This record gives sequence, C-alpha cells and structure tokens, in this order.
Amino acid sequence: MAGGPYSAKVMDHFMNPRNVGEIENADGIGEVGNPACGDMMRLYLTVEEGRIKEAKFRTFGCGAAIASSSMLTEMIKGKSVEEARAITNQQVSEALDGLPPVKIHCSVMAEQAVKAALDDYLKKHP
Amino acid sequence: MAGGPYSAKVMDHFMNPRNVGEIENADGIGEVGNPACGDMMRLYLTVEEGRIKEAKFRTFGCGAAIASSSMLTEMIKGKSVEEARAITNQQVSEALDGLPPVKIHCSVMAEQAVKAALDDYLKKHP
Amino acid sequence: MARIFFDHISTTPLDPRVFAAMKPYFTEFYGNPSSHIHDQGQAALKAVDAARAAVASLIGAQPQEIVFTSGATEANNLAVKGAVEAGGKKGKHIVASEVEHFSVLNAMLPLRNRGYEVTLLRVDRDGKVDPQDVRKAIRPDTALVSVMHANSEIGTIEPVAEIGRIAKERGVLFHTDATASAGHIPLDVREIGADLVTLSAHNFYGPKGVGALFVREGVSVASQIDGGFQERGFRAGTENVPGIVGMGAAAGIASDEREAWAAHLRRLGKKLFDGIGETIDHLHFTGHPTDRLPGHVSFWVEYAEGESLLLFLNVHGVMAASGSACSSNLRGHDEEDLVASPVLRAIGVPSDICTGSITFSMGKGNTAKEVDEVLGILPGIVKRLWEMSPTYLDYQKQKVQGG
Amino acid sequence: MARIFFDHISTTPLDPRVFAAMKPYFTEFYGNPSSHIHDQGQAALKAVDAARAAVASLIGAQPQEIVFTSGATEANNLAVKGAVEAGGKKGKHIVASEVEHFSVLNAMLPLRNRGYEVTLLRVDRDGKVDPQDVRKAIRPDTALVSVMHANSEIGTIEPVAEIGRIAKERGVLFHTDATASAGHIPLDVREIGADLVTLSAHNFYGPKGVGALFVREGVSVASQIDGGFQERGFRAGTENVPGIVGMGAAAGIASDEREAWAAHLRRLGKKLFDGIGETIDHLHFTGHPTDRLPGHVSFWVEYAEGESLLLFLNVHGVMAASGSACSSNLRGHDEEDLVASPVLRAIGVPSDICTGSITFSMGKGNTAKEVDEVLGILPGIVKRLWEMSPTYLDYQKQKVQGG
Ligand SMILES: Cc1ncc(COP(=O)(O)O)c(C=O)c1O
Ligand SMILES: Cc1ncc(COP(=O)(O)O)c(C=O)c1O
Repeated sequence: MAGGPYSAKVMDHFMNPRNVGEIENADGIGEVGNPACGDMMRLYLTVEEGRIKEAKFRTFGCGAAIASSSMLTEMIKGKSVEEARAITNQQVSEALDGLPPVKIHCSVMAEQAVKAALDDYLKKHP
Repeated sequence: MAGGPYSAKVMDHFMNPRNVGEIENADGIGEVGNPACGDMMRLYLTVEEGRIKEAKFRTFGCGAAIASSSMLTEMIKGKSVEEARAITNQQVSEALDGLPPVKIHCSVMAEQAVKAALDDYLKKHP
Repeated sequence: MARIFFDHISTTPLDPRVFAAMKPYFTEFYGNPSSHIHDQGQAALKAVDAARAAVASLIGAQPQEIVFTSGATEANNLAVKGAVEAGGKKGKHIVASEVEHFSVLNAMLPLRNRGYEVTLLRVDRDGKVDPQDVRKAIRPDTALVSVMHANSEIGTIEPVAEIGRIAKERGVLFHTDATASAGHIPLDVREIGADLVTLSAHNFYGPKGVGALFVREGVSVASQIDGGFQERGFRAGTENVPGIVGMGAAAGIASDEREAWAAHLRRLGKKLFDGIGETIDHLHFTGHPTDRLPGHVSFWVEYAEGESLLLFLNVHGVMAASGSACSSNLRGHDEEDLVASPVLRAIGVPSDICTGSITFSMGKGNTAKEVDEVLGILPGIVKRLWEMSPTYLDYQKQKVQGG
Repeated sequence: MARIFFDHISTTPLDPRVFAAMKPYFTEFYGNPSSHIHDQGQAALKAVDAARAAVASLIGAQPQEIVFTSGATEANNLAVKGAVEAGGKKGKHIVASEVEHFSVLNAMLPLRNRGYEVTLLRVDRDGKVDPQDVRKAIRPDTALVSVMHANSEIGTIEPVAEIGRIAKERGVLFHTDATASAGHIPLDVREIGADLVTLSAHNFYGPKGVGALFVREGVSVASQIDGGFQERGFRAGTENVPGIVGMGAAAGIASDEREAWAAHLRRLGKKLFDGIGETIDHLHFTGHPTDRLPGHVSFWVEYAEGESLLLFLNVHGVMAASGSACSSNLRGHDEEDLVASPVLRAIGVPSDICTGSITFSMGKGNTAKEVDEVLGILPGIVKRLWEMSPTYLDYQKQKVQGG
C-alpha cells in the first residue's frame, strides 16, 4: 500500500484498533462528537485506586477518529486520573506521528472524550 | 516541406515568381501599398494594340504579396486593357488556390496595382 | 491482492492508443502552432486542427465551435463567467441547479460579488431537475441557464434536451457540463439545444490537462485568459499540443466504441447493484434508478462513515470515491474545508449520514470478476465498521428492546 | 537539407529525460491527486508534490509558494488580475512596461474596463526599462508593478532586482514574467525581490500545457479559475499530473545544467552575431548587446520583409521567428489582427521596417555547424528579396545618382 494520506502509525491503529468494545458497568463513560459532524466517540473506563485500569471505545468516524480513539485508550491505561486528564490533543496527534491539519479535530475529540469520561466517573464516585 | 500556411500554388509563385523585374520605358506603371503596412507592389506594363504585351513587378512584402504579384502578371499578359481592368482580387486569390483570410488584402493590392498601371497608361496614351 | 479501480468518475486510465497518438508530439513534433510559418509549427497546427475535428464529431458540432481549454474546470469558468460577461449589462441573472460541480457553483461567486443574481434550482430525491422549474426561474434579465448533463457523484442524467428547449424558447443561453457524460452516453449538442457544453479529456480515457468548451456558432463568450491570438480569441496561451492530440484521439475512440462500453458497463452495474443490495443491510442507493451513467453505483450505509469505508476498501485493493467532500479535501487547511457534499444534502440524505456515501464508478477495463471480488470484500468491511460504531450498538440494543 | 530549429523562444523540444519521467504518469499512475484516499490518487499526489519542490528549487522558492497553472499565459493572468483583485478597492493602479507579452498587456484590458488605471513604462532603444521610471510611476494607489525578466523578441534582460527593490520600498507588489528566462539565466526570487513570478515549462525543455506562478508566502491572489480545492485554492481543476511531473523534471535538469547550456549558447550566439554582422548590409541588431538571453540573436534588415525571410529560411530548413505579429497571426480573421509588434515600435524601429525583424533563438541542442549553415544560407535569401523589392531598387538608383 502506498501509505494513503495518513502516517503508518495512524493506519496501524485504524486497521488494528486497540480496545474496541464496551465495558459493562463502566466506572465512567464519555461520549463526544456527533454523527452529523462525521465523528462520534464513546469511551468506557474502569478505575481502580485512582488509576485507569481498563479503557474501551466505540467510534463512528474517519480513519483519524478511529486511530485517535485507539491511541488514546493505549495512552491512558495505567495512568492516574489526574495524569489522564492532563493528556492533550497534541500528545495524541504526536503519538500517531501527526495528523493532516483538517483532521486535528479528531485528536481534540479524543482529549474531550477522556475528560468527559473522567467527569462521569467523578460524578458517580464523588 | 510540410506546406506552410499557404497553398502549394502560393508557395510555387513565392519561390519561383514569374516576371520579376522592371521595364524600361514602360507604357504604364502602377504602385500600390506602403512598406509601412508591410507590403508594396510596383507593376510595369507594355501595351500593344490595346493588349498587354509584357508585365513585370517588384514587390516588398509577405509570401502572399509576392505570389499575388506573380500570379497577376501571368493573368494579365495577353489580355485587353478592358479585360485586365476587370480582374478582381477574388480571381487572383482563386488562381492561387486561396489565401488565408488575413492575407486577402494582398490580392486586393494586386487588383489595385493593375488598375493603377492602366490608369497611368491611359494618362500617357490618351 | 486485487487492484481494482472503481473510481473512473475521478479520472480514467489513459487508453494506450491515445498515448500512442500523443507520443510523437512530445519529442518529434514539438512546434508551437503559432509558429506555423515553419514546418515544426505547421505540424503542430495541423495536429490541433485534426483533434478539433475529432472532438467536434463526438458531440455533433462543427470544428470551429470547439475551444480547447486546460480542462473541465476552466471550461465551466469560461462558460459561466464568459457568457454573462459577454451578455453585457442587460443579463444580470443566472439559473443553475444546486447539484452542479463546484467549478460551476464557485465560478458564480465572483459574479455575485459584482451584482449578478443566481437562482439555484432544487432537485428531487433522485437528483433530477424539473424542467418546469427552469421555466419558472427564467426572468427577463436571465443571461444563462446551466444544468449539468450527468452528475458524477450520484450518476443521475438530467433532462437537458427539455431544458435546452425551454431556454431556447425564452431566448436564454444554455450551458451544460458534460464532464461526466461525454464519451459515455449519447451527446448531440444540436439535439440538446445547448449553446455551451463542457468536455474533459481525462474523463473519457484521454489525458489530464485538456478539456474543451463547445461554443455554438454565433454565441460569444468573454475570454477569461487573455493574451495572444489562440483559439479564435476565446482562450489565449500556447496550445497543449500533445494533450489536444490526445483529446482528439480519445474522442475518436469514444465515438467508435462508446456503445459497446456502455453495454458492458450496464451489465457490470446491474451485477454490482444487485449484489450490494442483497448482501448489505441499512443500505440506500442514491441517484436515479435508470436514468444514470452506465457502470455507476452510488449508495450510503447507515452507521458507517465514508472515509473509513474507502480506506478499508483501498487496503483490500479496491479504489473508490466518497460523495463526501470530507475525504476529498484531506489537504485542506482546517475543518472549515470539510463540508458535506452539497449533492447529498440536495437529495435529502440525512446530514449525520452523508459522510457514509460511496461512489463506485466502473470503466471499460473492469470485469465481472472484479465485481465479484468487490462484492466479496464489502460486507466484511461494513460489518467491521458497524462493530466499532456506537450508533450501531445503540440501534442493535433498541431493536432487542423494541422486539 | 538542413533541419535547423532556431526558434526556441516559441517553444523548446522536450528533453527525452523529461519525457521518460512523465511516461509512467500517463498509463500506470493515472490517479487524480484529489482521490488521495486510495493508492492511485496517492501516487499522483506524491508526484505533484515532488515536482512542486523541484520547480521551487529552480528559483529559490519554497514548495508551498508554487501554484501550477496551464502555462505562462494563465500564470500572467492570475498574477495581474489576481493580485489587483485581491488588493481590494484601495489599489486601482498598475505599472507595467510597454514591452510586456500580450498575456500581461491584455490581462489588464478587462481591469481597465472595470476602472483600473495602467501606466505603461517606456523602454530605451535596447528595450530596457529605467528603474527610476518605475519609482516615478508608483502612486499611493498602485497595486502592482509588472516588468518581465527577459524579452523573448529582442532578448533584453530587464533590471528586475532594482525594480524589485523599489517596489518593496514603496510597499507595492512586484510581478515578473520569467517565461523566457527561467531555466536559462540565474533567477532567484529572493534576490529579485519578486512577489509573483511566471514560469513556463515548455520554454525550458519541459512539456506544453503547464506553467507555474510563484506566489510569495503571505501574498494573496484572487483565484481566476474557481472550483475545487486544488493548489491551495489559488487554482481549481484536476492537476495535469504528467505535465506537472514533466515541469518538475525539466526544472531539475535545468538546475543542474543551466550554466553549461548558457556557456555553449553564448558561444553560438557570438558566432552567429558576428557572422551576420559581417555578411549582411543594411542590418540592425535589436535588444541589448550584452544583457541578453544566451543564444538569442535578433535583428531587422532594410528592404526585406520578415515573413518572406522566414518562408525562405524554412524552405532551406531553418526555422525561426519574426518579431512581427503579422506572421504569427496568419490564422486571424482579418487584417485588423495584423498588428506590428509593440516591442519593435517601443524600441523605435521605423514602422515601415518592423515587418522585417527576425529572431534566431538557439537551444542546448544546436551546434556551431548549424550556425555555419545558417550563415551560409541567409545572405542569399536577403539578396533575393532585395532584388524583388521596389524600395531596394529605389535605394540603389539613389545611391548611383547620389554618388
Ligand atoms: C461534473 C463535473 N464537472 C466538472 C468537473 C471538473 O473537472 P476537472 O477537475 O477535470 O477540471 C468535475 C470533476 O470531477 C465533474 O465531475
Ligand atoms: C515573455 C513571455 N511571456 C508569456 C508568454 C506566454 O506563454 P504561453 O503562450 O506558453 O502561455 C510568452 C510566449 O511566447 C512569452 O514570450
């Protein structure tokens, strides 16, 4: 394959996404985006002793959206709640060896998803 | 040669112009055109018993101008003064198998040259 | 792995016979047609004139009615801007369909800034313009009606002959963009009653970088690229001689073979259409069911996003297009450049779905075996995307709960 | 018979290495760069980007500063119309030299009709613009200065670096048409201080149908061909991929070999210049004696008309150009289309003579032997035309009488 518009890293996470699925009775669920905008991501977390134990996602969207979701779940697993909340879209994008400018919003969605899931977790576990 | 922008007939008369030269003591001389316009033609005639005996020309100008001059001299030789005066630029152009539209004025110049030369003849031989 | 090109609507492979015709005009006959005083220029000029005759013949035109351009986009700009500018101050109104290509729609933008008004005609769910709407839209100050011959995204063929008749009745110039149709379906400029017709060589197995505008004898357009005296003053600039020769050769081949291609493509199209319809749920075909380009199958799938579909198809060796502009403008500067396809919006595809549209456009070289391969590959890809999709999950749960 | 091409200013033969580089992009990699979601499109996009870098490198620019067009004429139109339109209402004045190509001069016509004013700079007898005249011509509302890099008809190189400095001082955009010079003489857009530079592939052994406009980073031009999202919005339309690849290849070769070509052509140019000067009376060279394109020799001969000279030269296998527009527009509709060359008028060649101008423009493939052949052929042709000319006859008689 000639590589497509995406980096090899993006294509790897797109074609072999890590942590696809859902978690029954998740500690936190974050949903961001909107299919009307072309992308929607739902992130499920379990948290144990202040650390993210498991992360799963389902995403409707383009290659960058799926790869950002997959990369995000890899990045947050094992991190403390505070560390996970500090993750920025730049970090997601860099971990994927970059995204085309028009696709930066996909990494932003990933950043927002983890924040939303952690908010949900804190609400449920005050 | 690929033919150039002109018909084979034009090219023949351009490369091997008939009747180039001048006639000492011509019976009539006609000069038309202007080098400033890119073309100038001078036609020399001798007339015997109301018929054109000899015709010679000198022309400064493009391929069409030289070919029209050459063709004209061929066409008028042996013609009566009246017949020569009746020659039109279309006849010159047709005899050359046509001229590009922008070069029609060259055949007009030929028609005008013979008229001017005949006027000169009539003035000198009233 | 399969290498299946099902994206002929974006461009077509150059026919090897066309390339053979072009070849001598690269290194052997390299003259500039304006230098026709010498042999090299003369050879170039003759070749351009021969190509002009071949292109004219493809669409029932006279050679002097063909103006060569750098492509369809330029031809559409020349048609739209050129016609209204040549029309002078009396015509300040343009009628066009809302499913025109960007090169028609965006060509009207600078005119709008200069005070021209535009009426965009709605289309029905199949993407068709109603000729009666054209009649209603024409005003006393209408300078131009522009309705495309066939839509590249959804394949629909527009009723151009009726529109041409109405435009003529009302004394208004009629332009049709035949980029997607020329060389593929019948196109006779007199039958259509068109004054201006856009053609593109690379859409019928000719080279990129060359197109043409048919300008009916007696119709005037204001030149948009000014300079020397080429193309009777309608379009300045040294001619793309090998490109024009290629367009002529492609037009000649299309004139001879178009019908055979169309028959072949209609068979492949039916096979693909039937197969997809049978194997994939939640699938909606787009465009007119019968009045459509041969070999063109377009649809959208619920709960699956178009770019992801295309990426997976490509990984499996199948090259196709998404109707969505999203994927076709990955090189844009920011999200603003990611706009949903106006065509899909126009035919009423829900906007949360329009990113899922796929266009399979087959060409003369495709085979039934390739259709089978695509039919084998597609369901798995759709399933995979569904399984990743939160909306599909919700739908499934709802279904279980609902009954 | 000799087949000697001395008309490289009209176009150059495609370098076989350029053709080899283009070839795969006709039939093997035929994708549309906008379809870069799949392999075919991706291959095309990569090729276009590589060519962009090569063209940029030829002129000291950044890749993103290169906008591909269909040729120099389109690039000149984009530069002139695009720059003043993007400048908005404040800039309503353009400064250009009177020896610009028609594609600059005529691009200003529609602007004039819309209220823009144009100051045409005079040139001296060698065809040079005086930079101080540029300074004087610039007004507070000047939007653009356009002065060409080198003149194709008379070979003169203009003082573009000084003009660029003045334009910059005054905060005015500077465009230079480098069609005749790029790939032949040094050209660095930063040194020149140009904001917009026109390039044409077929003038440096690349293909016809492709050119480029350098648009300095931060400078905006209003697009003239509207449609899709190609070329960062400056120029819509599917890219002429093989053509662009060819322009890139030609730029790469020119970067490497330009100096060697120029040395060779300067030698041939001197030989031709000296030989013509020695053997032909009543001959006047045109253009600057030293600041000129290598291998470019232009002149006029009294009492001999240019088209006839060219026709005879061609019959003897020598292909050249006349400065006169007469011969270059034999396809026009009527005599109105036969206008004397504005360049020759501008440098003060008497108008009854300007039809006699000849431009010999040599290329990298020409040889000293060919120069000898031309030197052998030319005097006989001139003599033959003189002997047919009534004005030469008068001159001879006058001379006899006078002395
Ligand atoms: C209907 C239609 N018109 C015009 C165009 C523009 O063609 P090009 O990009 O070749 O200039 C396209 C391109 O896809 C098209 O589909
Ligand atoms: C100086 C100059 N600029 C622009 C052009 C236009 O080039 P083209 O006809 O290739 O578009 C020419 C053509 O001869 C030229 O000499």
